[in-house]
Amino acid sequence: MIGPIPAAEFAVSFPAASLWPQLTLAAGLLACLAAGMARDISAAAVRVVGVCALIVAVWMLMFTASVPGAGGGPGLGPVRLDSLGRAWQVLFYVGALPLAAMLDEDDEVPMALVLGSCLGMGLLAAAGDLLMLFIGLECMSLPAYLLVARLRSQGAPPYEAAVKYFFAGAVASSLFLLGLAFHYAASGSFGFAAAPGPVGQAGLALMGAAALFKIAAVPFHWWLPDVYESSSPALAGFMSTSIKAAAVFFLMRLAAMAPDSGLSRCLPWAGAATALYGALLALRQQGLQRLLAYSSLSHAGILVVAVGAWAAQGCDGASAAPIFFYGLVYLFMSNGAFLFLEVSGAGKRPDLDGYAKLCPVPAALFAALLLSLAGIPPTGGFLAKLFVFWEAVKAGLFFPVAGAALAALLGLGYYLALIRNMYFDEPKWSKAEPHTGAAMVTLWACAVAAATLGVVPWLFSRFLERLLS
Amino acid sequence: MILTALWLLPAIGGFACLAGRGRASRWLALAFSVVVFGYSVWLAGPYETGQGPWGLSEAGSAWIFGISYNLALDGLALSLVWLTAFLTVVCVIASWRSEFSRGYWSSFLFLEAALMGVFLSRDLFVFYVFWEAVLIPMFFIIGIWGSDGRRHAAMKFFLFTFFGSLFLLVGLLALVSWNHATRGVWTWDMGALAAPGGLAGLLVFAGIFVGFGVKIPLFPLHTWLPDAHTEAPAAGSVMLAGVMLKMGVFGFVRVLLPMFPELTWKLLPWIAGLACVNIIYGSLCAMWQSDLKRLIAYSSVAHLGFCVLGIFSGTPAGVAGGCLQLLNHGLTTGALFMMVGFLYERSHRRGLADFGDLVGRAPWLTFFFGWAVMASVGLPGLNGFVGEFMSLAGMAEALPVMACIGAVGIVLSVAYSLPAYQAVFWAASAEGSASAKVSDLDLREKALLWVLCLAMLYIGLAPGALLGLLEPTVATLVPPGCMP
Amino acid sequence: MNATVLQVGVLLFTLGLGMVVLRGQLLAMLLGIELMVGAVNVILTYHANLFGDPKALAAVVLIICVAAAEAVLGLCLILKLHHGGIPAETESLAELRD
Amino acid sequence: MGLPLSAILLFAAPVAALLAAFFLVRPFKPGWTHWPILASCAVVTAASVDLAAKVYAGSVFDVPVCAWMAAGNWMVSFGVRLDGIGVAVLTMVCVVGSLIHVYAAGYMRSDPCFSRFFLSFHLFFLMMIGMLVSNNYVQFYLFWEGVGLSSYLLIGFWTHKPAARSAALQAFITNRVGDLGFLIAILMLLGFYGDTRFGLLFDAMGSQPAPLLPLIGLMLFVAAATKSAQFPLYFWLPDAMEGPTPVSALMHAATMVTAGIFLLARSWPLIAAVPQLPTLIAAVGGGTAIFAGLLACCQTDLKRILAYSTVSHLGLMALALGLGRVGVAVLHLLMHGFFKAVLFLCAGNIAHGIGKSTAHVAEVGGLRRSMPMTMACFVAAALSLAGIWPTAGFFSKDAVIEAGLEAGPVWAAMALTAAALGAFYIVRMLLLAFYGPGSGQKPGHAHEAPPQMGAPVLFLALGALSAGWLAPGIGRLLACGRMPSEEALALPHFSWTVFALGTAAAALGAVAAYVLTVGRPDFEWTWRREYPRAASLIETDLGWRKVVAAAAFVVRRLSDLVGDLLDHRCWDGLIESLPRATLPLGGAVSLTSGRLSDHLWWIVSGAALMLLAALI
Repeated sequence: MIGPIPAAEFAVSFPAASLWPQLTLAAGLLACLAAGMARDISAAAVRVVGVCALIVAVWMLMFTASVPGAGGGPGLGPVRLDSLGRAWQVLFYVGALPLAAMLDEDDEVPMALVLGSCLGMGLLAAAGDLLMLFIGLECMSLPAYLLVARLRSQGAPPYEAAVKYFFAGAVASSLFLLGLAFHYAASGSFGFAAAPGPVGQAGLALMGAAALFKIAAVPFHWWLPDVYESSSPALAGFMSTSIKAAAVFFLMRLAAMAPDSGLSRCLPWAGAATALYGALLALRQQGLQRLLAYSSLSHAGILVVAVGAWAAQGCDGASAAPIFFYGLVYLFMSNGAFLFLEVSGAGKRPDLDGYAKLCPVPAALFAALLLSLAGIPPTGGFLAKLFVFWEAVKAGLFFPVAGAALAALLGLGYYLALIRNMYFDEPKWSKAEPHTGAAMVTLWACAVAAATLGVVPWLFSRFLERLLS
Repeated sequence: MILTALWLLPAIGGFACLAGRGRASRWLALAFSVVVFGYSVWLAGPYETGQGPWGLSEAGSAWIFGISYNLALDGLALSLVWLTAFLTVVCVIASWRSEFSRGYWSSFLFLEAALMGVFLSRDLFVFYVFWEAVLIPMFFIIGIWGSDGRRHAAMKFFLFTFFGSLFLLVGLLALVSWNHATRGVWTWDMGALAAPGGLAGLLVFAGIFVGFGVKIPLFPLHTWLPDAHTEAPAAGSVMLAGVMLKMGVFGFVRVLLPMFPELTWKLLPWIAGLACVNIIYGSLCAMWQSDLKRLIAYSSVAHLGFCVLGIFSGTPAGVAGGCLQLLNHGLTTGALFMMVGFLYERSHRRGLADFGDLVGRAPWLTFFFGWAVMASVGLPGLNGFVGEFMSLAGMAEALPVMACIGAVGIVLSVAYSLPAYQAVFWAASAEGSASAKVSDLDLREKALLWVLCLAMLYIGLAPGALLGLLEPTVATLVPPGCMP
Repeated sequence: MNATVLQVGVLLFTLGLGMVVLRGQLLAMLLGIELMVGAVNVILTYHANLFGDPKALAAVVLIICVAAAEAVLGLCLILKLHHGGIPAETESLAELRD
Repeated sequence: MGLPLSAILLFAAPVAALLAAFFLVRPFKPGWTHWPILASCAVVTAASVDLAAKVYAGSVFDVPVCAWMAAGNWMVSFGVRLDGIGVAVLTMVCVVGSLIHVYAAGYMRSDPCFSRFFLSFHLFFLMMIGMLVSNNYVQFYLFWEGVGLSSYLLIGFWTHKPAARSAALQAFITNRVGDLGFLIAILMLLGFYGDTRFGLLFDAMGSQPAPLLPLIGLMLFVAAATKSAQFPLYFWLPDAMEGPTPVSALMHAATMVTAGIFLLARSWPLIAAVPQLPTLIAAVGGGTAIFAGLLACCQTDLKRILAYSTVSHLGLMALALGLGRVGVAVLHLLMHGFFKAVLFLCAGNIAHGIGKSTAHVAEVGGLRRSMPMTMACFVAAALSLAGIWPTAGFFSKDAVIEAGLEAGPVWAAMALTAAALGAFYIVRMLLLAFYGPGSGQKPGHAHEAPPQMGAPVLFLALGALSAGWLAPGIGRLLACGRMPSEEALALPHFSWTVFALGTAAAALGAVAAYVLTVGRPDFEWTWRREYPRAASLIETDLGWRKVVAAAAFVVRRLSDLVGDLLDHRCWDGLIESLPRATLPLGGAVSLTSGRLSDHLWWIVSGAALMLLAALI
């Protein structure tokens, strides 16, 4: 890997230098819309534009050191670029890559929506104050509602999930606004400083509720299964990785405002409850996408516990690494799993019966992903869970950790069941459709990354340090 | 690098087998397993020249949280490495005839790689990763190529063992964090960790004990064993009983005993009692079984009770006997399961009532099965007796009462194995029985069984070589005169 | 004085929330959301004058703009439902469940 | 001093013969399997005689051969010990064994599994020899169990016979119970002294006795009682008659069953050190002698009569040993070996003659004309068993009676009643087999045994007659080893009172037998119908077999209880039900009802919850 390009030589010194990734995405978005003007544009061209935009954004992130004075410096206004933001942005954009690579709609709108959503996440990451945070959040969510309406899996009732998602999102954002108002009423500014007095606390709590809604913690989780079940698998993969990572980042920003506030204290409990709820429900599901939805709910719970542990330890930079590592590993696992559903076209659990005999390679990749999701040691999933539990144990959150560990054990129940169906049963039908090149390549990438992250972690540790430094 | 090669080679072999077609991967598997066996035997050379308690050690790169990839080899580890390599070769040859897909052969090589990792690792984290990695290949071996009840057995095996190793993980985490709290240094190295005293120490001890106990299996945690053994294919049962049950006891010897010396001495009556229960309970359950494989599975529960009895006795004879019994049980039960596999291969049945007067039809099978039964019953002159006698002699020095209760096991072992032997080989065959389909052993099977049976006789009459190998391990665990 | 404004704002907000939660028709719920955003703007504008800080007013404008976007999106979904022949009722949108 | 060549040959010859027979002869010429084995028998007998001469000349050997098991400072080794008792019994075993090997070559010629029989037969021979010359308890235990294994293989030789299979299993399991006692004794000895070599152990025990010595002594007696078929655990021996006759003759009459007495003789210093133990042994021995003698009188099968007679004579040996006269016990062991082997081989000839494996009393009768030579040998052995003057049996039985007289009137009465019962059942058997009319079976049918089977019987019969004159020599031979003290090994001198008493008892028994078989010929077949209760009592060995059957039933019920109910249903069921229980749990917990408005309620309640958490 070539060393970082010295910021001075590359980044033009005008203040927006740090916003290059977001700008690239915006340019990509505009290029997409412009391409739409021309009458007969091919899906491949749109795809190339989208993927290039994302890759260039990631490349820029990796190689522009964080600009000095990133902490809400003068003239930068609402923009603040710390290493945490830059690291998580990598997650957002890499999470969108599979969906961008898989889109083959005839018009350019879905690609534009995806880029718009990524732009929103970029803004969220670069937000210097609560207002910018809100704008990023909305800019991310609105395209998502439309994407859910547009990219539907076969047999899903039209628009039902999109309507549910829209109204829930709208109520949640209005809750956030109310919290913002209270925060402003108490502190007089939109900055990330904690607002004094009960009104400020209430404001923070409401904003926290909005964040927990976006992650789908237990009381606010009901929309997630319906949306993931009715959206196309690639979109579900995008939402379960990028949007969930953005929501986690959003929660981290809020928790960092007041590390020992009521919100941070209830986070571990909400997380453990979500993990257990997700695991228990997933055991019962017959539909594969709904099962993976509840499994992503369970993983979201563990992420919330991780944020809770981070907050309990005073939100210092070093202990943010496990959350990031979990997000990174989960990104590969979840995207890979949903991609397999896209590739295999399996809907219910019986569709998987004997799949290994029909197409051994995707089955093997899916098995590796499932083992990683379940957290079996040689895979990355185990290492991620271990670090998160480690931090939680250090922070003294014993019962939430026990709940999350129990959820991991229950998780075995449904992950192994899928492997069992694939490998131990006889195939009911003999058709094995051909697999498109792009899908298989991404599936291979996700599976190999998820499996090897556990075995060769020191390869990634240099990458982690550089990012989190 | 020489120790890493020990587990890396089979892993590469596993991937290679995946690449080859059905027949080619069978030959690849044989080649790799023989090479690994040769390599492990060659290792004895450098092992002799090594000094200090560890014959061979290899320090790898350190990583975060004090985890460092250290490997080491002492007497017990070397003997278990030999057993693993030898049994893998035996399994590949034993399942040569039946048409298995390439996944079968690669699973065995992956299993061997993971087992080598467990026996070699000096770092608790690396030990735990390999400890869990063993589950995956065995899960597929039982699940895909097992007999009719395989789906349930594979799931039960995985969930049960994973549940046990969650306890182990929590115990290890607590141990390492306690060490960091008191001594300020992050380390997962087995040698460097010290055990907490008082209640915390007891809780950590209990967690690790349960984690290893599931694998042995100790009494309350054993119900996964009969299903897994019955449904696994013949070679799978050989590896399961031959080596995987030893991981638990190896864990005791490598992790628990060095770290909790005074606690093991205080809890000795309880653990010895549990081992005796293991022996008697396993034998009584074996008496009731009507399926040959379940019977041998429960007999493994009884035999490993002797190992635990020996190892926790805290006397040189007991510990050496316990370690030796690990190897003996591997050979004896491996041979028994292989022969039941041959029977199942020919008749697809393994009930006691399904066969009859095989003396006439398969005299060689009767001869070898009788030999293996006598070894498992602990007939002096064969390997079973040496391990059991030394374990009981060791325990007699520590707790004579427990030794006497344990010794009852030798009567019970006859009570369940000989009637079964007679029902299958001597008794008259009922009309619906499958003994008509049973043909005698062919040259390949006879050669395998001759090697195993002569090994049993050799260890039975001249265990000196192996006991010499185990000497350093025993010396570290039981420094002369340490037993209060 | 600012306590009463907060109370008025919260009252308006809960009214909006009630409309969204209780009413069955989607259009009414959309109106409820607009009401809630309106309540927030009331609070913000008052406190902007209280602290004499123009940034809050800019925030209000921004919030109105975002709310408009939401409204457009909501109407678009409702129209799509109408074209699809599905009544814009919450009862009709209940196929997806465990 | 080094190991004599003949001691090495003792082991080398049988092992070489077994390997040669198994790998070389059996695959090509199964019929010739016995030739290498007979050669090894000859070599071994010669070696044992040579060793006897050496020991008689006064050189006792106790030589460690090699280390067996070693860990830290704990060690167990192989070794050879040749002293008076060992060599004497070794010689008897070799002589009787070799002759029975020759007999077996003829008897088993027609059997399809001829080679398997001879391999197992010679394996027993090797194990017996190994046991007699081992110099420590662990090695003794190794060969002790080897003998048990070969008896299992040989009793169950005819695997198609269900009775043989169950007898073999019963024999092995009962012997294993005895071995449990032996193992516990060894563990205690090893635990306390760290070494079990006889020489060193008994010296060390002299200085500081082990705390658990009574337990060790008792456990040794349990082991001996099982192997030598004393009262509580004797029932396996009569059933062991299911095996071929050479097996019954060699193992269950002459050699194997005496292993228990040999063990007690070998560990006499330990037994004597335990206060009440010798009297217990004597009591059990005497009781068994009378009990078995009584049962032998009522048996209907020829070989079972002899089996119970063996149990009775083992009781006599135990009685003598219990009374402190180890020499007398060993002498009787040697003599009994000869005449009991002859009796069994004659019974074998009779059964072989009428073409069956064993003969029921009803099927034989009036054979004196068709089998004169067998009758002659039978009469010689019968006289020896009854203890009539010139025969070998007289000297050893008189010695036992004399030991009884010395010890006290009760013991003397026991010995004399046993002698009388002995005379009764042997004369009854003689008359029924050779003189009785035989129920409806033509006398001419039975033919004399072929010479290969006849010759060994003849030699053994000569031995049974003349061995008595060797008694003084044997006495001196026994005294050569340093082990039991001098006076324990001394043999009594000839005394007229003992002669009179013994011969009177024998005469009484013989007359009673004559009256009941010839005087009232129908009594044999009618008394069972007249006294049905007594008949059923005799049938179940005075009810003891019911007790044993009950014990076996209890163990099987226990295994059912533990295996089926406790393990399979309760514990396994509980663990299997846990994962199944989580499925409905998921349903109960599910919050999503599908309708949007319910969901929105959840958002409101969630927000309220958050506010609550923040404000309190």
